[in-house]
Amino acid sequence: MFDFNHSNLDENGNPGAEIVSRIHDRFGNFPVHVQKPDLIRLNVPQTDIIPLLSWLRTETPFVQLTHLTAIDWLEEDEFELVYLITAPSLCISLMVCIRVNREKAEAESVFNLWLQAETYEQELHEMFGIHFPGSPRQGVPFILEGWQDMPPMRRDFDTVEYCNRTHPERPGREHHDSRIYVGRKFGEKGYLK
Amino acid sequence: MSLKNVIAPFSAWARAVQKPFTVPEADTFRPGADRYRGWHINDTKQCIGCGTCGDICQNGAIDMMPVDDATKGDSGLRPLVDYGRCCWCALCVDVCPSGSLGMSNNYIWIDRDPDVFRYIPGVDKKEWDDDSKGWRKEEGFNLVDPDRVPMPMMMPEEDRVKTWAEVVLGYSEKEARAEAARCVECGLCVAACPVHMHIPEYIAAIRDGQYDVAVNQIYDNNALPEMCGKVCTRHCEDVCSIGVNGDPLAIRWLKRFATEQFSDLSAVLSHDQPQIGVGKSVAVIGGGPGGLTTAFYLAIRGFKVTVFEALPQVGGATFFGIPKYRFPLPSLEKQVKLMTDWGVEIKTNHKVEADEFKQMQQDYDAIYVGTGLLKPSSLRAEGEDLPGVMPAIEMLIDHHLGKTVEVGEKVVVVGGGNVAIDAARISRRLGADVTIAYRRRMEDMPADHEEIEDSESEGVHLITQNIPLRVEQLPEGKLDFIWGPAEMVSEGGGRPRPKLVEGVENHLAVDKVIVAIGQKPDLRWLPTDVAEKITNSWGGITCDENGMTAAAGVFAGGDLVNDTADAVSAMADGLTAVDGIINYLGVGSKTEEG
Amino acid sequence: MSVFDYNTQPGFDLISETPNAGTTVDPKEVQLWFGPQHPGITGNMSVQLWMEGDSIKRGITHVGYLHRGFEKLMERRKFIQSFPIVCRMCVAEPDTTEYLLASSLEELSGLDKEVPEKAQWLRTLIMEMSRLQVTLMVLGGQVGTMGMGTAPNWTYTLRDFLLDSFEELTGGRVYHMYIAYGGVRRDLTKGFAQRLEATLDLIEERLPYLDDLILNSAVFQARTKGVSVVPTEWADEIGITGPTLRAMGVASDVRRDYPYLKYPELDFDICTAEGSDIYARTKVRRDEISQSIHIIRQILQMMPHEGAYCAKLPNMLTWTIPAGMTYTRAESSRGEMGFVMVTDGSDKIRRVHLRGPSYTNAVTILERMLPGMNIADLSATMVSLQTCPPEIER
Amino acid sequence: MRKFDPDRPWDLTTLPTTMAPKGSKPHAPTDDRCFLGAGDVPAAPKLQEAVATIKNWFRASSLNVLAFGTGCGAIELRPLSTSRFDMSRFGISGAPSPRQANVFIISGYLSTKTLKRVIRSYEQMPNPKWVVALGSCTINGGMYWDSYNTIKVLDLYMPVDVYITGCMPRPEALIAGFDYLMQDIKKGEANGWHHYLENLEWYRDNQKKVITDWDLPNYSW
Repeated sequence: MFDFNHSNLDENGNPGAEIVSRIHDRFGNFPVHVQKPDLIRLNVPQTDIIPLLSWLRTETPFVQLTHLTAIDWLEEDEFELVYLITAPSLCISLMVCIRVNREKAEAESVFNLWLQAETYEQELHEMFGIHFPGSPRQGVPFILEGWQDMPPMRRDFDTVEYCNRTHPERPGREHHDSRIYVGRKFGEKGYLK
Repeated sequence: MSLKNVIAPFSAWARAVQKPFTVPEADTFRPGADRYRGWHINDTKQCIGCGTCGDICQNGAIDMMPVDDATKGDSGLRPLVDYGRCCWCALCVDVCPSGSLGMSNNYIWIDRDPDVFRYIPGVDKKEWDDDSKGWRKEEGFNLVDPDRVPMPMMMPEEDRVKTWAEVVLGYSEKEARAEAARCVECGLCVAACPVHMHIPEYIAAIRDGQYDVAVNQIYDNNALPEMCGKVCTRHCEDVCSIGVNGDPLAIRWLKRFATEQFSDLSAVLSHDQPQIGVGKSVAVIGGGPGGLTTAFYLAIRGFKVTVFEALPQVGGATFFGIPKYRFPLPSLEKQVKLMTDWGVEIKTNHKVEADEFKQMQQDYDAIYVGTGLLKPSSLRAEGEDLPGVMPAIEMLIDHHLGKTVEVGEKVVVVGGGNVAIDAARISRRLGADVTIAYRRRMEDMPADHEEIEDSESEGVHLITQNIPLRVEQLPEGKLDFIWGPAEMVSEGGGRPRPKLVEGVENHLAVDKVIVAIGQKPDLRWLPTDVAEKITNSWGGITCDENGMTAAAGVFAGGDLVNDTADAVSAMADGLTAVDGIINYLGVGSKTEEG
Repeated sequence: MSVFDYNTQPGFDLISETPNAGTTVDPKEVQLWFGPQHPGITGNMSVQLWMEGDSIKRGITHVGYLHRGFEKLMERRKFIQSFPIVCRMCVAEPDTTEYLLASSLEELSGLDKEVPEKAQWLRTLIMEMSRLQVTLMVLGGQVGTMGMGTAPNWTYTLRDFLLDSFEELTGGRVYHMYIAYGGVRRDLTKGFAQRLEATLDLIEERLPYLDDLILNSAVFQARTKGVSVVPTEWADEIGITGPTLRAMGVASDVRRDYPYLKYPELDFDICTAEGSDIYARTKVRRDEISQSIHIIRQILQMMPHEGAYCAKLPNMLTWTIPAGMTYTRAESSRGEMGFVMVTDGSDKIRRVHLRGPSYTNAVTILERMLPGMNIADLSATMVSLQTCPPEIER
Repeated sequence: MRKFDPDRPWDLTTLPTTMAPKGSKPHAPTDDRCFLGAGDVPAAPKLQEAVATIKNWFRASSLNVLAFGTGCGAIELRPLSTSRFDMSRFGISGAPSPRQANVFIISGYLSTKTLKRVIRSYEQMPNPKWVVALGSCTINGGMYWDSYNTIKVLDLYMPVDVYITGCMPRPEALIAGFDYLMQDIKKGEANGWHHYLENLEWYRDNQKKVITDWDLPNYSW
């Protein structure tokens, strides 16, 4: 475990710069964005994620997995997995992001590094359809029961359409949008289109 | 485990003899807190039916229901709240632009029928309607932005009178988008606009930076938007829902911004109208805003349209009536160019006389008359014929045709309309010391209030409640403008009228008296038989709902027909005539009506 | 016991919920559902147990009974429309999620620099009041699960007096919807400080009795000391925060470690205890009540009386926020709560994810503590871990 | 019970006429004795009426609320049952098991996963039994109207006797709601349970539409 002593701090007293340079030395120059002094975002190739997280977990103070979640970038046909790794002793978090293909959504499990990843990975499998081979609870229903549609947190899942199809609402309502109503009442017309 | 710990819990017995916490049964239904978010109440008189409450409601709990006739400034809709959806977040109350919506601190409503929990607050009477307590809108927390983005103006103010350049500089892109973002898209403005422009849509397009979309929306029913963007009387802003408790949206300036983005309009505009008018011809007499509107939208549909204009330049009152520091000539020419590009034929310096009109009735399938008001009203005071007393309209026309206008050193302008202000500001730029004399109070002035402020900032003096008594000749060509003060009296409940205070005479020595107290129609050029048929008691023209006069095939519009006497109303008449002519000629089909 | 001994449930296939081939089912084993309909369960969740006598052999938790899909719903609502919905993520403690939503979006939009001073104080006040009311509730719930009725009656009533203050300030008893973008929605009412002070005095006056009923009680001590010990090695491996971690003797608190709002200007202790059992966790909560009262009194003293309580907001119906991603955190009564917030330049949230302490507490920790536990202790353990199902499944 | 309107999709008139004809047993093994005042003991109508009145009065005076916090509203049940509002003095108390309960409080939204458990618990409760629905969510979906996992209209799936609106209803509103329910019970008008048995098939159809992995018995005795 290397030592984050005070000589390693940058001039603002923030150990962030030191951490980033260590990671860069070891894993190459990832894009880094310092969101705020205690939150650094790293965009990492998918292949580097396990070596990086293992190294963080075993040799640095970044020992806690605060959460693991996914973002669906439907337009880019990718999922972004966000691992928030925290160093409780330094009070700094790393937001490690990887992109995985949306069609073949699969990522390596970090269950062997952090135990509670099993639940996160179970949820991601259920809600996004991302598969984590080797994670113990893949495919075990977590939140949903008897779900037959596509994973609901995917962007292309239309919850309103699903709702209207499955859960009827109480009838008897009509809505008049003031904009359309006024236009109709006063004979608004168009002459170009 | 010590004995102490065994005994410890028994200390609670000390409470057995004290007053219990339990609420006495009689007080069970205590009132909610002073700002409790309970059932909705709505002051339906104050409510303008803008539907912003429904827009912000993330639960879809609010439906707008018609309860009253739609009028300008009130859609006639009132919110219906579905308590099968509401979450009592009170965002509807906090966003309400008119401040009519509130919440009572009543919180008990029980029923076995789930369908009763829908009601229109204020309309469906409830026992909590008059509750004084509960959640109300507060000044310190505003979900809409009440403050307009200030319009950059020529600075310093003293420089304005030294030049004919535009005083209003126009929004930058950032300012325009920020201003457009204030819109809540209620659509009340559409009702107030005489041509019913698609205001929320083009503002949304400006907000999103899609200026080509905005311009297409604007041109959809406004053929002279750049003029409107600069000088419109903007009835829309009077009814803007944001304006109820803040500055109304700068709808006019946004339109100006959008149209100014493109120097070549035909590159961004497109239309897909069926060419129903091929082979039909229409004459438009008078190239004012109404006539140009008729000509433009008929030409789009394939009609052969010719515009006859007596002056060397089309534009009518927007050309000669509006000073160039408000509406520069290139702006007008740009719009006229689009019209000629799209097929409108324009004949300037062509004054139509009675014989030609008779011939036109033979040659053209339809005629549109929009010659406006050109005969000035007289001062109706002794001395009105003196040489230094001149009508404002003649002065404006002369000025814009490039003739030299002598105003001297000191001028009084009589009147309170936009013409009076324009005459005053032009005189100011010609170097005169200008005073405006108006019969009523400042708030009664029909002129645009921004205009009044601008004229004051340019050093124009304003004397209100001023009744001209007579004008007398003084030596050295000067005039003595004699006026008496007026007091405002309310008679019969109408708006207060000025009443002369007898026995007081004030004198004002001036070089010129410019009279701007209105114009009258001048239809002497019409053939007498036609004129008799179509003119009405005040000398104007009466039209049916299609814009057609009593003479078949003769349509009319603009100041001759309506009494609002502004450009945008004339354009609305022009649009009416477009539909009227298409119907009259029987070329429109049912399908395209929708 | 290491948490990596996943085979705490030997010979059992979780997916098919059947024994693996080659293992035999103990004929004495009984399968038992604890919840969702059960007076001892915390909220609406369930634990599936395999019992032998009254001792638990193994078990798994089931959640999802309260799943409403907040993260999905917020993706299709404008920013201001997400504001009323977010407090429902955790029913008992709505203010933390409200603050997280406001602060994360303020950070991404740059509005955070304009939040007035007074709004910061009011936010701190309501956050601390919220922590206090939940802690009171959990303290009562803790003894309630052991069949002791007096203390819950008191703590719930004391909490109710606090709810009166919430109602006066925010207009709602449970869902406050108070911390809005740019500040808070309303100013303090006249005399609010005195009334809140009186409630605090009442709570303080009652605390010694509560101590006698709870921590000093021989019955309570016998039921809790050494029961449901969370091993200290789990802290990093699972990412434990909040009172569960502080009951291990670790002085960790988001309010101190990642200072936010006005907490750096306030004087407070981070309460810790030794033992990591139910008793220690209860003791931490008991001490936090005193600390919260202390903090609220300081806030009432130090808060400016004049000034705006909300920044000038743009039109909230068309508000757009530049693309960005951040994580904000706050200390709830259960531990670290955080929002991953992603925006994409539109007028809606692109993705939001709530990180709640119950997620690890009620699933990962609880499942690993079940083997060998007496069923009578299960309720008490769940309350002491402060499991909050609506926050797990959102 | 509420009146039925032919415009509603769930109107009784749209049901097959073979369903629950008068006097016959519904499909589920129901117990005739649970029907209020009908077919009990052969007695004079006036006596039957008097017995029913007495029974209803007793029933209204001892409401036992099932301990099942189905949604947010459950958080106001603890203040209601503890010393400040003390529901016991109004004749209301909690019941840990469905077998001992006769009032089911649906405290807000129901996810489909909970709905299944709710149906099971409801059917396990002995007759007569009543359902109190809290908040907007039970009426028309509330703020979760567009959520894929919550139902919107509770009375499609189970009968509701009293709606208490508010989000969430305060303890005082709950007391008022219980009072309303008691009055209805005394008048013999709170017959949702009766309706449920009579129209079990229709309710089952609706339930099966949202509960995709249906594995409940015909009736959860």
